[in-house]
Amino acid sequence: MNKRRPYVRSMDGWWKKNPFFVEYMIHEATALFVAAYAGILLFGLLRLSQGEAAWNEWLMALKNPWYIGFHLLALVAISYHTYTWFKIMPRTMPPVIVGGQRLSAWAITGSGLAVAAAASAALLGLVWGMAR
Amino acid sequence: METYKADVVIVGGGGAGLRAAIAVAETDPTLRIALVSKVYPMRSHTVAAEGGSAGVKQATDSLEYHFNDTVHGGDWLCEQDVVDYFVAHCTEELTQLEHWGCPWSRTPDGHVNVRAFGGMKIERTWFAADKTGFHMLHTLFQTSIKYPSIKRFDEHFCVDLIVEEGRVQGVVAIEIASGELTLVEARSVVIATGGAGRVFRENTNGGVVTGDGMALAYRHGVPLRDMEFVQYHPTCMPGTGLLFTEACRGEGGFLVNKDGYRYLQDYGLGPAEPTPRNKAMELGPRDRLSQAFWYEQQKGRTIEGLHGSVVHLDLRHLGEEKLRERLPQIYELAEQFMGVDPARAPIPVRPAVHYTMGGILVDGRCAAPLPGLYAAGECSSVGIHGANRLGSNSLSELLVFGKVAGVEAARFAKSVAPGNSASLLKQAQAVEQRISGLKTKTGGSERIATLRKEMAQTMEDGCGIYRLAETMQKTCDKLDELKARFKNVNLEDKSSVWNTEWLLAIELEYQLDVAQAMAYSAINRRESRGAHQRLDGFEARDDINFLQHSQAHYVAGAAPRIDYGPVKITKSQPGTRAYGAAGEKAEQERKASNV
Amino acid sequence: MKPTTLKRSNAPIFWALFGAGGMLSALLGPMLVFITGIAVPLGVVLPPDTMSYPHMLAFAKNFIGKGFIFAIIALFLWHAAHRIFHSLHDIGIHAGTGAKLLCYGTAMVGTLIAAYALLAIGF
Amino acid sequence: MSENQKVIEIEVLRYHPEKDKEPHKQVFEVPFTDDMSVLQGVQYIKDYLDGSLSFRWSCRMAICGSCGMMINGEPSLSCQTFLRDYYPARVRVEALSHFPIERDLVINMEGFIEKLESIQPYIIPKEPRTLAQGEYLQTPEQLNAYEQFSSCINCLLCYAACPQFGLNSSFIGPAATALLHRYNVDSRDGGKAERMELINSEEGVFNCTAVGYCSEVCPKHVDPANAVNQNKTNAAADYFLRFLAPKGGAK
Ligand SMILES: Cc1cc2nc3c(=O)[nH]c(=O)nc-3n(C[C@H](O)[C@H](O)[C@H](O)COP(=O)(O)OP(=O)(O)OC[C@H]3O[C@@H](n4cnc5c(N)ncnc54)[C@H](O)[C@@H]3O)c2cc1C
Ligand code: SF4
Ligand code: F3S
Ligand code: FES
Repeated sequence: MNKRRPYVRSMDGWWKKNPFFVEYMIHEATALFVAAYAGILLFGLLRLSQGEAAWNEWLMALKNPWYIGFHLLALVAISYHTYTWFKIMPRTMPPVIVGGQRLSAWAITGSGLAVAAAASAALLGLVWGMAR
Repeated sequence: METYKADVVIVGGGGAGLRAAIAVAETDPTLRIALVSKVYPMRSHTVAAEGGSAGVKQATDSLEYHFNDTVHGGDWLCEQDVVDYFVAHCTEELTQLEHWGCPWSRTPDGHVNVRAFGGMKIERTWFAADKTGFHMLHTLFQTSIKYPSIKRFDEHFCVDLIVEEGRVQGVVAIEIASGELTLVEARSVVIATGGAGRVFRENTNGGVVTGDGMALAYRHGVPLRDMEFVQYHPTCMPGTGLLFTEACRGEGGFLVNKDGYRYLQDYGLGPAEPTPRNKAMELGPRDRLSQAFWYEQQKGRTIEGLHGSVVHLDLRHLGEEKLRERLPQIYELAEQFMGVDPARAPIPVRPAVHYTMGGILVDGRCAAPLPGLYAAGECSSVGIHGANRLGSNSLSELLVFGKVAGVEAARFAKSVAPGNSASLLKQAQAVEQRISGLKTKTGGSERIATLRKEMAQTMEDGCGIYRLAETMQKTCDKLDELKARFKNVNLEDKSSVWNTEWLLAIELEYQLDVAQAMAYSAINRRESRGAHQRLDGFEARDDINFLQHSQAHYVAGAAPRIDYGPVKITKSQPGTRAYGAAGEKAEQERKASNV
Repeated sequence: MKPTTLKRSNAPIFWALFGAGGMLSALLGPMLVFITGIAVPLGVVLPPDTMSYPHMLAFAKNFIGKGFIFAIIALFLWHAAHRIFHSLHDIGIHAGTGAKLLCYGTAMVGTLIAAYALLAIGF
Repeated sequence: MSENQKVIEIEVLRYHPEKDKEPHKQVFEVPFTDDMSVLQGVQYIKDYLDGSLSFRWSCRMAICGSCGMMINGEPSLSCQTFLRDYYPARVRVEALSHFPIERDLVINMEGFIEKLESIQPYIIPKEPRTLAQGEYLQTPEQLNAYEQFSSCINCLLCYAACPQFGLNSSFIGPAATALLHRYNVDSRDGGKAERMELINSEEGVFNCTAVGYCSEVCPKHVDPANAVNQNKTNAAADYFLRFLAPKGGAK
């Protein structure tokens, strides 16, 4: 008679059990902000298609302190998303060889963040230029 | 009891066992192969080998050189015809492993690179960084998956051979996960269970290296040959015994005593030069280096550490970059286990038991005197290592003779009829009774751990680097006592699933048998040769009386019987074993007298 | 020794959208939020009429502008849908097909609405 | 034993299938020195305190891969984790997460072995070669491309770290993917197309949500997360391009 009885442990609450997983869940949760922000933009786009009055109503609504508060939070969350996105980047791409040496993870993350900063600056500049 | 019908069963999933299994599968794909191993094959101790595997590679090298290094290194106790076969097949086997995917380190133009090793005249050691054994084992294991005829019995612990009609016809093994026994019927059996280093206290070996297969064959009347020759490796971690590979010295590391002096030059290995010279100083053979340590210790020129005396392995002058590239594992070991950064501080080292030169007596085709039984790898004594093995010859041995054992076992299996299943099963059931009895019996009072520790200590005391009749006698007596006390052993664990205490008890019984063979062979060899060095009036080599292989025969309930067998000498007559400048001079003279 | 019943996964479609949205939101997300949600409503940094109706209408009529708006909204939605779907699975809500429909369905509907609105705005 | 011998508490998660319904904790007091590993601590328990404790180990030097355990909740090799780093606090030891417990600290790893067997972990030669032709040429750069992925010791710490494997044990997982990738990028190998089937499948790489903890805990710097995630790109390319180049991986 075979006496084996392997015990399978439950996965309940696994993400609370290790700081690494807590961090993972937090960066996954940034998606909620991305979704909500996309929803707001989508609504704005709809209002834009409905004419000037509708658009201006939407613009006014954005001044509501609740909206401002939300956007501040979203700014933090999505910035964190940016940081974690590039932090994982070295794990997701083929090794980059520069001058016979493998580029370090830190260098890849750093370049990613630098590109994001440059793109953001360009965007701001563009909007500023167009608005003037 | 479950029965599995195989044609060839291989006990041991290390380098030798896997190579044998593949050889059987390639010889005849219709043969059913059972590969029984007490650990998953990639856990086998071959995984720990660091430095490399020897095979003539460079144009300046020759088979004759490799032959001479091996025979001289073994202090002429080698079977020279077998050494001939060995050196002629190393390179082909290493190339085969390359074809199977082994990540050998390369030269810039893409060829396999070779490095220097102790006692080798020319660089001929193939290496995969300092994880050679690891890569060889994983390559063999993963390649073995390609062959559907190999049926693995992973984590199955072999407890006996089944011998009937004068030939071996199968094995009995415990499935560790359930504690159930299985009979594996077979027409031939290959034993490849590795060495027995763990009968000693401080050693470089893994927990699984307990001499099981040696004891199994021995109990069935197969002699264990040359068991007194146990190699001490000169550069090990104090306390744990973990190894710092010889490649550290091959790459140019120094051994220095407490005054920072390269003491090897005082022991006939000089002159001391800043860069490594083959077969000199730090690249002398292991027995000589370990002996030099002992003398330094006597002279009070070693350094006192937490775990006994040490000398320093100094790698600082090689620089961090080279160390990280060539010796990455060593770097991490030193950093993590000892808190030493080898690029900035010397590593404290001392000798520890490393390798068993002797083993199951087999001929040059790996056949034991018991028909149907073959052996390969460290558990066997095929005759290439003599009284002292050269570093990097063992890994090559696994390949060359693993293959021979597989081919021969396949041939034998096809030449005989299958056995009578009913009577084999009956024998297996008797084995089950005996083995389970060890677990279920009550009333004992001895702890396994205690017996094991006493055994390991007495082996170190009596069969160390230098030996005396008196201490060896004490060791023999102690082993007799331990065997008696073993009868009174008590297991706390009577259960079936993963009962490792039970397995430890069975292993201890194996170890005691093997230890006895070692100690009795040692006390009977009244000379000094290779790794067997005496200080009690037998300091010299004695070719008249002892140019012979010792053979230990099992005697139930008593001390082993020791007798001797001839040594096959073909082209190399026993000469002086000299290294360093003296070695070069001796070689010149040999050459001169030959022409 | 290969298993014989391997079924090709359709994940690459969702994964590619997730990745594209993730990259876009990592590169531009924070600045967009800052512009549309903070700078413009509060009237700081940027001119007050940055997002005035004429400005935005012109932008949304322009081909490049249309493409930009569509990419941002749709890819952000797909990125978020994919992550949220996986996180539901992660915390043990095995809603299976239901959750899948809800997450990716929302992204799909959002994408269609965005396309519709951009078409309605005209060229 | 000297007077000022330090003693550390080791809490072990015990489970005996023949006696226990479920695992329970047991605390042992173990005298220790600064150079003792957690493995040595557990061995001390077995030798002197409770002979029935079961665990796997062999090499003691972080190369055989048998001694993986959860140590204070982190997947670790017990032979290269040191008691001194926890003292004077108690150290918690448990069988590797996400695997069924056979007994005490021993997990069931048969599932992993099946995965290893399924990836065709051997050279499928691009250009077959006879022994007489000698070795394949492979430059150090070509060696470098796969060497890291060939250093996996099958310790399974990465599986114990990967929640996606915990949630779905049919996921091929980090180490097996790393080994698969090792052969795909070996200059001698031509079997990539065959192996991609597994990568592309429902058991394949898309179960991974790039948690990345697998690489964090890997004691051999294999970076299995890299192998998994690189292959998402490969699989996606295979998925979208199969119609363009039907001879590719898709069959
Ligand atoms: C630290 C270290 C470094 C070394 N470095 C080098 C080097 O650089 N070069 C070199 O040439 N040599 C080296 N050696 C020596 C060489 O590695 C070994 O001699 C060789 O690996 C032994 O291989 P094997 O196949 O005979 O046995 P192992 O690899 O030890 O395998 C034994 C197998 O037998 C199985 N087994 C044992 N008992 C049983 C049982 N009762 N039931 C079922 N299965 C059983 C085990 O599970 C295992 O699979 C080194 C040795 C050590 C310890
Ligand atoms: S990838 Fe790393 S952690 Fe995973 S099994 Fe291999 S060595 Fe262990
Ligand atoms: S932890 Fe698991 S989810 Fe992916 S990156 Fe590693 S396999
Ligand atoms: S005992 Fe081998 S890895 Fe720890």
